[in-house]
Amino acid sequence: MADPATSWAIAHSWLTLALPLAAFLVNGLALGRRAPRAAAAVAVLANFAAAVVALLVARDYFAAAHPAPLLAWSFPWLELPHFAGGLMLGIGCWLDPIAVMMLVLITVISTLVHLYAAGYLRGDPGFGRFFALLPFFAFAMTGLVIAPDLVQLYIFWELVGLASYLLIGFWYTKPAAVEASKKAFIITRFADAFFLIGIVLVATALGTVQFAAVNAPAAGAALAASPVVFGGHSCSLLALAAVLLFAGAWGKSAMFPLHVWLPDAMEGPTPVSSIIHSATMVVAGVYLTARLFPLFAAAGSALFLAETLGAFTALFAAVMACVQTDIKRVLAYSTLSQLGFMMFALGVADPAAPAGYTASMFHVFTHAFFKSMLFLCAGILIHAAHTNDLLGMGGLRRKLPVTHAATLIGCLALAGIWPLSGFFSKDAILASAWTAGRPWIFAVGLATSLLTAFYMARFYLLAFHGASRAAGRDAHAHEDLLMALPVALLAVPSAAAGWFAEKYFAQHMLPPGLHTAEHAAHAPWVPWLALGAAVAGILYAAWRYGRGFIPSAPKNPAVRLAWNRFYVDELWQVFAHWLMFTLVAAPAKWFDSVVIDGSLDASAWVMQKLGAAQRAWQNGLVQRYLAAMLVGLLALWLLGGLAK
Amino acid sequence: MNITDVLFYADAALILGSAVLAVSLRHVLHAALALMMALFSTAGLFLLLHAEFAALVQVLVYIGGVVIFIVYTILLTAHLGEEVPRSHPAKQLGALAGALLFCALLLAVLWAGRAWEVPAAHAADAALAQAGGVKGIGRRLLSAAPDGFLVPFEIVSLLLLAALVGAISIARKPAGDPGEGPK
Amino acid sequence: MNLTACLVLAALVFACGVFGMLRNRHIINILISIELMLNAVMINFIAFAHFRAADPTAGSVFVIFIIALTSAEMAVALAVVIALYRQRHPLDVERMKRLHG
Amino acid sequence: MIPTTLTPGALLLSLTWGIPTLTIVALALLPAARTRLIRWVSLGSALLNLALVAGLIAAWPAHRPPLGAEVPLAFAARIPWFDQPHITYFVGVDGISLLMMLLAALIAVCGVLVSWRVEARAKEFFIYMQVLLAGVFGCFISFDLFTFFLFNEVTLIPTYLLIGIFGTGRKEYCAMKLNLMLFAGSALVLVGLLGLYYASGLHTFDLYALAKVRFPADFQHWAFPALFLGFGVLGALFPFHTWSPDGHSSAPTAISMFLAGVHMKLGGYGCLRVAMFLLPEGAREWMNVFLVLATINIIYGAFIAVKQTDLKYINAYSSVSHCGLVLFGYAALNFLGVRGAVLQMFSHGLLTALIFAVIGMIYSRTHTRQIGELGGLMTRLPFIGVAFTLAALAGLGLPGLSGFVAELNVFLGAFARTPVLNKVCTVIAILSIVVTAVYLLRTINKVLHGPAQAKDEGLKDADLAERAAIVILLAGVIVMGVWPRAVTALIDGSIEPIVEQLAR
Repeated sequence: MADPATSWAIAHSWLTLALPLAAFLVNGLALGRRAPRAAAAVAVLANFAAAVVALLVARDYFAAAHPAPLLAWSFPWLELPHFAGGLMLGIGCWLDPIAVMMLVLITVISTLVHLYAAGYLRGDPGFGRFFALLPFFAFAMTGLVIAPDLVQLYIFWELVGLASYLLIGFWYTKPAAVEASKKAFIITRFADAFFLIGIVLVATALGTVQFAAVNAPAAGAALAASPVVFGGHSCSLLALAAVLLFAGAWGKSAMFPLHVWLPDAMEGPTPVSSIIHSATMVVAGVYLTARLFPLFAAAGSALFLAETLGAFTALFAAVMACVQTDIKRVLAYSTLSQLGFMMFALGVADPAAPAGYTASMFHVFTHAFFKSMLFLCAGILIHAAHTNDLLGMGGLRRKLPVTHAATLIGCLALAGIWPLSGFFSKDAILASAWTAGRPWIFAVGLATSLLTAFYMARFYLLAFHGASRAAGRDAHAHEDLLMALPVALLAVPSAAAGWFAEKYFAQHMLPPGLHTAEHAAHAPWVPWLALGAAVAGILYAAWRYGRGFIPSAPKNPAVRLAWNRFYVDELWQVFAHWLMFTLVAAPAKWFDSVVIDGSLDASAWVMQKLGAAQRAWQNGLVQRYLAAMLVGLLALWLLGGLAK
Repeated sequence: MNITDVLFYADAALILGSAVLAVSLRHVLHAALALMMALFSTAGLFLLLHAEFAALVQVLVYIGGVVIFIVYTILLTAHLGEEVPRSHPAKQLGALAGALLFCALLLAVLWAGRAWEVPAAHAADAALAQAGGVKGIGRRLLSAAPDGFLVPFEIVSLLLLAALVGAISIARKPAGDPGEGPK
Repeated sequence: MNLTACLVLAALVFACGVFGMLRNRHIINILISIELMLNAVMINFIAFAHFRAADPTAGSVFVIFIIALTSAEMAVALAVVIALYRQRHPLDVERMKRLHG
Repeated sequence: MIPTTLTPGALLLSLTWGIPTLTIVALALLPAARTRLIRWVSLGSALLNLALVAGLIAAWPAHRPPLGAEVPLAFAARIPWFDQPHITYFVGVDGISLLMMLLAALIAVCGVLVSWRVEARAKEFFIYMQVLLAGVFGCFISFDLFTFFLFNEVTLIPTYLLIGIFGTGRKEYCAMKLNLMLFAGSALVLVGLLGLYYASGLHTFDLYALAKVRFPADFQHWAFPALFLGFGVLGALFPFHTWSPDGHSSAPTAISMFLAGVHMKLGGYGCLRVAMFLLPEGAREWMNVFLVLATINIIYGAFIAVKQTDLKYINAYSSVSHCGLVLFGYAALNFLGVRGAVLQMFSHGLLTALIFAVIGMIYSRTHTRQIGELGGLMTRLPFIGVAFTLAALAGLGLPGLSGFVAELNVFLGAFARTPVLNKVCTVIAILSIVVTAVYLLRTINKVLHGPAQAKDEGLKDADLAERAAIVILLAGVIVMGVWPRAVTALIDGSIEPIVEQLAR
């Protein structure tokens, strides 16, 4: 037990950043192409070392009775003289409970996923490249969670976006993957532009971007005191800034209607989906909301958005997850739905009674384990059945025993069955919604729980039970050690993280500025109700997809609507394409080539014609020149005469 | 009207007449001969005005050199102008009108400046004769004094040299020239 | 014989030159007209020198210069004529338009 | 007191344009058939110049004048040239010009490297290139407005020849268009310069002598737009930008790199050095107009790039958009805005040179620049593909690469200004990064990604010279992105006097 101030690990926490970066550089520049297997080894070892450092950091940090935020290290990156009295931007490491928690999550899951990928991508021509890019993601994500200020957060925010782009498009010869990567990047970029505006706004108004200062009550008051008047309407700068900052989270955590990129992102390799698009990166939006929680709470506007969007997305995505047949898409919609849970939990929290906040962080924690594990299992299933389609699997529980067990744990955890981890975190979220006095949000959450249990059970039953529908493709199904080991290791926290960490989260994962939590009386019936809903969902799924299930195309129009993802993608496509290409770009190009260039060419044309007209005088006929000279002389004479 | 006047008017008539011929004869050789005539009579005029050296140069250089050169050129280019068609009548009329107007302009200027026709202090004819003489001119031409013409003289000699070289290089037959005459 | 008579004579000869330049198409005719115009100028010089100048020598000097320059000009001009002829150009100024702008 | 003789420092500065000039003489004496030797001489000269500029930068901290010096230049010398009109050969450098010279020297080296395969009329090609270089370096060291203008004009002549002779597509039209528009801009500048010469009452072109003059408001009222627009044409200010897409697209690769990367920056440099520095009142008066124009530049260039299908046109319109950011930064009239603009000049210079280089490499291999005809090149040309991707990412302002640093400064500077117009324009400018992402990713995806095409079988990836060029430019982009203080330390001290002057 070490004191955080003197801890070796905390002083050297830059290693969590430097090691993956070094792996990225070494693999990207040297090993990736020439020695892919060495590259994989380097990447795994670097991540493992980073995970060890992160765990040591966590040990030392949580050793204190009330872990206080601390700046572990920082070095200057860019100073901004004459801006709000001179501002220094740096790259630093700001440790507070949620940052340390995320640090551990990222490094541990990243190590396991790296290990898994070494098996999953064996023989892929891009094997070496993958082990350059994935450490790059780990590096960027680490930088994001330890950011002490908004600008560093934004820097790494964009870098994880880049990593996501590059990894979704990992198989860049596959058009669908390329499209998906572009879509993901542009949609998040769209949200990030507003995020950047928000950062600029806050930096200009407050003269600082440090979270500690931005979250201070004085900052909120200063922002609230300056109204923005625009065209007769006025709103507080605080509300505006909060919404703009929240926009970043909106895109990154794929809240409705910006959620469309996440299911498509499943085009990337499964390990990527596992770490980036379920466990860590998509949680960055939730993390940002939690980071700025005091500011958002003071503003109200952003938390209201978080609450409504979160609840809606949770339900909306759960509905879609119920009818998807692509194994990874089911999980993707499930991720969306769970992100909605985390988001609305933050939305219902308030600084005095931060139950929602702690519940949300708790869910981030548990969800990361079981969801990344589920994705890894999905990867094994895909390898085994050579298809992504759940309807083409079935009966795999004998062939893939470890996977089967892990998936069962994961599904039950996600469904919220006691005593698995999901039960505790989901229960905490539902309870917080109820105690915060949001019955409708609570009802939505409950309904989502029911649906969650249903689709996870469906997932499990379709994949592992019944007769094999793989038509012999799964003849060689087996579990690779490199792939089974991480799954097995992840199954432990998926099962146990709940009861193990519940108390600690509720008491210590508090919003900045709060040291002790006074928990309102926990409604004792909430866990029972949640459990009941989950069991009901599972039972319905068992009845529907149990023995004797025969897949058939959905006929029910409501199901078809959900199956077609409520046509949001198509709407986006039409709207964005129409707006950008038809409404703006095409007229702009027309204007440029016709009006601007046209007027230039027209002026050139006029000059040419003038020149041609003058050419008659420059025709090389000397006698005309002479005559012209004479005429000029005579004219001068006449003029002189007239002047007299 | 003394004998000088008579001689002057006769000479003037000769100059004018041959000038008109020189510009109106279509045949180039004839025109050149008329020009020669005009220059000759001008040399006579110079004699009347006591510029004997100028007259001499006129005859020797101008007529003996330049006009003969013109004639040579005419003969060299062989076709003696037949192939050049007559100008359009309108152009001829225009040229006449232009020339007349220009003449009117010159005369009007003369008229406007008639004030110079005040009797000047005439230098003695002897002095004039000496001034037009070779000796005076030679002194002036080669004098480095402020009113001397040494520098212009040297420049002119340079110019002549340059013209000589230029004329030779321009008129020189290019290597491999297939032949002569217009197409 | 007085200055005005000489000047009028020169003006008339000059006008002849102008007429010739405007009217004729043959390039040598035009050169001849130029000679006439220069001749008129020389008459002016000598006349002024005779009747007016305090420095009568200068008139002759200028005439000599003019003649010298004229010879130079003629040498070059006639060389051009010969070169044109060599290259099968017509000696008609109305057909000499190669230099038009 | 500034020496009036050619001090060693001033001699070194003069060598920056002296080396290209001497190279011209050397190349002129070489037989045209010896293209190998010609290339090596050009490369040697470019490397020598780079070493010289690097040396000057290294010497800058020791030689920089103290803060508040009347003439904040190092190695300055003011050698009389003409008495009437009063013209001096006034040379010197500060951080900004050093940065620009570094940019020019880097791109010069890369330009020679990517032109390694130029065989047809190589001698002329490299001679014109050196003329261009001499003009650009002369510009960046001149602090007498006359010689500044003179060197600026020197750059236009080889530009015309290089595009007209060595270009592709509608090269004559484009060369003529580029030159006519730039000459028109120069004419405006000349009017402004003569106005400064006489209105100052000093009858001098000396920049720092003029800076002490408070020009009357009505003079500033017309002279500022003349100068700013005049230089703005070269900086591709809307609506006088159309020469740049046409000109840069039809130029040969190295020249596109140099024109878009360095030459265009002369416009932005002139706007700052001359127009804003000498006429601060005019700047304040007119800035709203130019702010709006620059905003249009940014968003408009980006949207048009979305619709283009020729790689070079995409990058050229992207340049219009990014150069708009330079003028946009100026319009903030404060330290961060100006610094962001200078950073953006450097960053964009490297980036656009890099992208043009990559496009040139793709074109020389596939013989097309239409994105519809390209695809899957990442498989065939991985090195070029990665370079292209990185350049595009830097172009869309990804943190860690140079573009972001410049954009952050510009946005913060512009937003810090109080008027609502500034804030609205900044918001629009920030939103343009989405459009930038759209066209850059669209390009990357169409050209590099997707299944490899059979017709591209057997294409060779970048050779050594091309790799060297790419690595040099990329190194600049990455260093500036990761360690921006290396660049800001150079320029900050030199921006201070300009901003002080702006507030006067």
